[in-house]
Amino acid sequence: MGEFLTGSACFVLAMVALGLVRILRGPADADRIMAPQLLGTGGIAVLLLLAAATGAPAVVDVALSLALLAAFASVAFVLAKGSPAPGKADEP
Amino acid sequence: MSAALILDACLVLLVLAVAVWTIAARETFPAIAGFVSYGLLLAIVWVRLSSVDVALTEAAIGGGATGVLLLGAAARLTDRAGRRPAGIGLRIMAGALCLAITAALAFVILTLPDPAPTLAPQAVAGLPATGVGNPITAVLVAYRGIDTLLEKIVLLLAVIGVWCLTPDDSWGALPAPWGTARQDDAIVLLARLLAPVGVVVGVYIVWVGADDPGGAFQGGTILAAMWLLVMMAGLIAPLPATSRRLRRVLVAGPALFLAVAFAGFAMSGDFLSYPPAYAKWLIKLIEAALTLSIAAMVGVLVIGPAVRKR
Amino acid sequence: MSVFWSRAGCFLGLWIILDGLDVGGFVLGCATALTASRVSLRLLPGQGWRPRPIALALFGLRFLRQSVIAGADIAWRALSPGMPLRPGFVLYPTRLPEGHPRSVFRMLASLLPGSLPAGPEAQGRVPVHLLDTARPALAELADEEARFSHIFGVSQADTRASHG
Amino acid sequence: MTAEQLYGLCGAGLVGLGLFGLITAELPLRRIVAFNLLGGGAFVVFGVIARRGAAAGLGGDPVPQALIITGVVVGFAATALAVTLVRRLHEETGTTKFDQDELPPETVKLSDATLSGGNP
Amino acid sequence: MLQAGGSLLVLALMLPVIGILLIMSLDARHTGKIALALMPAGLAVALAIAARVWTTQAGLEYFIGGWAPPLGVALRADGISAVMLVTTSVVIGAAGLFARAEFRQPDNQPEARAPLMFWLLLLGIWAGLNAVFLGGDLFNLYVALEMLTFAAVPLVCLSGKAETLAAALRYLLFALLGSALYLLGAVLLFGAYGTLDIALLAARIAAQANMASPVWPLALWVALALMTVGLLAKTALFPLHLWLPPAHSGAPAAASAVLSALVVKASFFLIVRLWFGMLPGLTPWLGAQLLAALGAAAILFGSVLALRQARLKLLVAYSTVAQIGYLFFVFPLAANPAASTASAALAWTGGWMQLVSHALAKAAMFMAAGLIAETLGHDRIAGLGGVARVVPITVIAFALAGASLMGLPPSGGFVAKLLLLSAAVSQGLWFWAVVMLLGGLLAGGYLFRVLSPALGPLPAGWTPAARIPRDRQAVALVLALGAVLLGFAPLKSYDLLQFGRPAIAGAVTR
Amino acid sequence: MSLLRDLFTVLMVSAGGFCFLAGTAGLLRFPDALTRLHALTKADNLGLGLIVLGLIAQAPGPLGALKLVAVWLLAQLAGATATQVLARAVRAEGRDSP
Repeated sequence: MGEFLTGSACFVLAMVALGLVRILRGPADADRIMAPQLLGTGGIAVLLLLAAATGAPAVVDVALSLALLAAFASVAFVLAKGSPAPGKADEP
Repeated sequence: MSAALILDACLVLLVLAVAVWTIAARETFPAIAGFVSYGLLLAIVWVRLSSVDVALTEAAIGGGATGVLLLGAAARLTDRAGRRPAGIGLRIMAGALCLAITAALAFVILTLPDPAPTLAPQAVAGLPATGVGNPITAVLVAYRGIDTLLEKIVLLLAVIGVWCLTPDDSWGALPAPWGTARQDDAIVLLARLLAPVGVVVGVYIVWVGADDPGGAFQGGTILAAMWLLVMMAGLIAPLPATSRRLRRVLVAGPALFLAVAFAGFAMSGDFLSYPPAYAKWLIKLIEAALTLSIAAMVGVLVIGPAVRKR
Repeated sequence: MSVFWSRAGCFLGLWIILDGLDVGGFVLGCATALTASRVSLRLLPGQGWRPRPIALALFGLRFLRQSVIAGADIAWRALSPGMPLRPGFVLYPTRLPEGHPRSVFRMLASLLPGSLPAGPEAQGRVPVHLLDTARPALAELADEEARFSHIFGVSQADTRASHG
Repeated sequence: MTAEQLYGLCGAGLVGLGLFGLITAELPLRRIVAFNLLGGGAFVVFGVIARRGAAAGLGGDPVPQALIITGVVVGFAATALAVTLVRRLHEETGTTKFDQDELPPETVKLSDATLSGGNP
Repeated sequence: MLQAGGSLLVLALMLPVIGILLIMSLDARHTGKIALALMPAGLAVALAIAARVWTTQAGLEYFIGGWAPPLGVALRADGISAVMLVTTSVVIGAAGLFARAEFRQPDNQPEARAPLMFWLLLLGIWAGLNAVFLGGDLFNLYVALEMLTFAAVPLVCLSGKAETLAAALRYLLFALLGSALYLLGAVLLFGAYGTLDIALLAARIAAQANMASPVWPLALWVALALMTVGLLAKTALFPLHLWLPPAHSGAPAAASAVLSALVVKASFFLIVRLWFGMLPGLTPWLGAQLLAALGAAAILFGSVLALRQARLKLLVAYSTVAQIGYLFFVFPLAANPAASTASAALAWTGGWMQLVSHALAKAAMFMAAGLIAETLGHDRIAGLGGVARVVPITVIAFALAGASLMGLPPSGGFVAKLLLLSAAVSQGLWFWAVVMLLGGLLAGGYLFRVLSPALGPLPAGWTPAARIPRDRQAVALVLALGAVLLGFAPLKSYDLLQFGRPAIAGAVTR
Repeated sequence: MSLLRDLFTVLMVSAGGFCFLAGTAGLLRFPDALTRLHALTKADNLGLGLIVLGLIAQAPGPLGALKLVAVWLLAQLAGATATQVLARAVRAEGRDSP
């Protein structure tokens, strides 16, 4: 079972890697900021798989922390983008 | 070749690729997006290196604090690199130098002594005297507590340094790190829902740190992240540098740590030693106070100083 | 006050999920749960929320189903060779009161198949990005909204903010 | 090749990349990021050393692991200070670039700096 | 386990920390008072440590928390630590007295930024310095170095002017590069030897070197190279000096004094710890020559640039670049395997004398330069005419400090350079001797550029931009006199520098 | 019983992995930022959910299983917020207009 779970973690990681290539290339900054978002979800999956594969329950706590903070990069980005010209990000 | 090794190889390649992207990207923002991803990947690397405590730290710092800090700066600083990149001669020379250093490092790492020297047995042997079960916590608070104490002073000095960058006419003003734009209600909702959950998780991470991976810094950073989130949502205002309450919270952890350290002289004969009977509870008390201070420090470092009045 | 205690109970539950049942930890867990509940109450006062437990559980299940459909929908579009996409926007006129109900609903809507609230609303109309404009998205959203307002006990006609 | 060696090489590579960025980047913010890469590399190397020291039922030597945590904290504080400095510089001057060339302005030619002094 | 004198070491380390915590938690009105009250206490502790080292003729050592290395962290004080501790508390105390009026919290007004920050950062620097001089553990020293950086960088831009911000940023980037390289080296040493304790490392390295078939310990040399380069960046040795002049000239005078006199020396101190303390008898000859060559280049380059400066503070800062160069002659001269013990000891003493006398002289000089700039409202050398008539004490302080820098007898600088020179001559290393003499001449040149107009007539119709109180001038004068009087110190007292040398490990290893 | 449990895990984790594959395919193929955002959040969150479901069978006890669910819920919350927030950012950059 451990081997299968590790293999799955590897697969998810590879998928994340491919997605990362696409996102980081842009074109817009908003595309790029999806990278931490992608890694958030993918990273949580990888960590949970690893936790189960290696029987290390503490690793779930790492995944928990990542999940808790997963939206931070996006939020920080949007707020920072919005602040030099107030309301800019809010106009439709 | 086992699945684990393939995973490691993938991870290493991915980390290096993201690092190359971060250095090579022409524009600043993509580089920083790459860097935040790099931080998240490192958290997985730490798990693979059996350092779950470090992984937690990296997740909290890389996923929360550093990301907010750098993304905020990158989105605001509109500077672009000049048309003329660093001279090609400099780049070649720097490249050769860095290549040489990498090669030397690689060689050293591959030829490190086998079996590796380790302090693990000694660290484990000392655990009963500290009353904690997580050897890393024992290292941080007992064996090498002085490092942790001085590190808190470093953090405090960083806070002072950041405050020092307040323009004189704004001293005492509220920092407004995220402008005054109308708040996005998705962010507000996230803050309202997540912050209390984050409080529970943060305290939990500190609490388990005594015996399992976790600890004051990891938990404190999560609490700081929640504080930041609530401020980002505009639900509470940041505290000014002149706030006495804030300063006392900043100082509380290091001060208690120092007081216990000096009390060690009287109680068990040595600075920063714990009487075995109370060691466990003293350490937990210190961790609790440090958590609050760390949360405040990390928060203040990310918020930054008040900006110039216009 | 009952809001406070019910939330504290939830947070204590979360603590137990995280830490397990251990005596020393339980005491701290209680203290933490009370703190978290206070934080929560300060950030999100309890008025205007009368969720019905059983309906809520059913809604949760429905939500699960929807997110499975949403994921499968994306998977199908992404993997099918023709890539059937007709992306576009619609303006969805929401009848929910401004404030939390609307925010929560938008959050749930963002997990529905093929739709994604994008951008702030103007005069109560939420721009929603659709993967497939051929779908009856407006009707689906209205349906979800009706269920939502039923379960959380918010009246759709009420235009006054449920809290400030 | 063992996993430790793999990660060791990764750390060495990160150090090289970070150093390169720190030397050649034009914008201070990029240098700060490069410094973080460099620090990350150094910590990975340290982590490998910790992993190699696995003994006494632990997955790694706890002493370096604890020191890495301290190091990460210090690195974060450095990043925060540097970013704040860059932002303040930008606020004051509208740019974050600072003169990379060595001589501060207002030097006099050696021939003018006669030993009789620069009395007007 | 009772460890004699240990509490003194802890106290030296923690006094400034206590100050920081107190200032942060109390009302701002007490800021200056708390800091100034701690300074005599710190001096007393430093003197007590020196006395202890003197009477025991060996190092003090303290295992924190009773945890012996390699698991725990040791604090150690040998002769050079004691000297550095005393020098530090003298200079910090002087800076505190000098800055007392400038950084006073305004009465009956809301708290002001600069005074609060200045005292906190000054105490931070003090804590960092003491931690560097007492640290026996490479990682603990890393934290100490960072304390120093984090306190020094904001001091540079305390005024908040744009050019000082740029200078501070440049300084910070150099310092961070330095710390990262240092840390990397420490990491490799831990990987190879399983400890971060300098004394234990020394023992393990020596044991490895004594083995019948010594493996070329590449890890050791890579680590040493990385750490040395990192520390050189923090010491601002040519060609890594670019950050220093703008940083040191932009800071407030009291801060410049501390930065130039002490902070750059801390990393030099660590290089010495590594090369002499960690590698007793194994100092790489080629490396030592290389360091000295860089030192020589620094002397020449720094002096020539000092000669070209149009502003007084920059001139003084470039003079620091040059004077740092002398320190690095210690490496080939004190670690020369061919040299006699006496000659090596001469060089060792000379190096530390240079450090201490430069610390006092440069602190005096920066204070004097600051006072001159305050009086005139600018610090252009071309506009110094007649300033000696306005602030005579200050100009005398500047001149006395300059005499020590040039190496005029009977100053401390003279003794330092004489010792180094005679060591170089006795070891047949003529080249370094020539550079030292040349450096003295160039120093004479740039100081003359300042003093000649300063002693000239005042321009007609001149009014001072500010009145300078006597006591601030006196502080600079006392420091400058100290630098000169060091030349009169009884020879016997130099022995203090030798306690614990060269095998710092030898004195304290059990 | 153990075999059945393992089979369930294999099935669910494989399905989760497939969702990640689909999400990445969407990221690579979809034409603009907003459609990619759909792919990113919905497919990956479902993938994570399925993996969590599969791992619940392997969890050491009921509390461990609930913890996994908690992780998934938090990830959902983060995903839902990030999608909306990013969708606005995309539109603010003016590349897609309604």
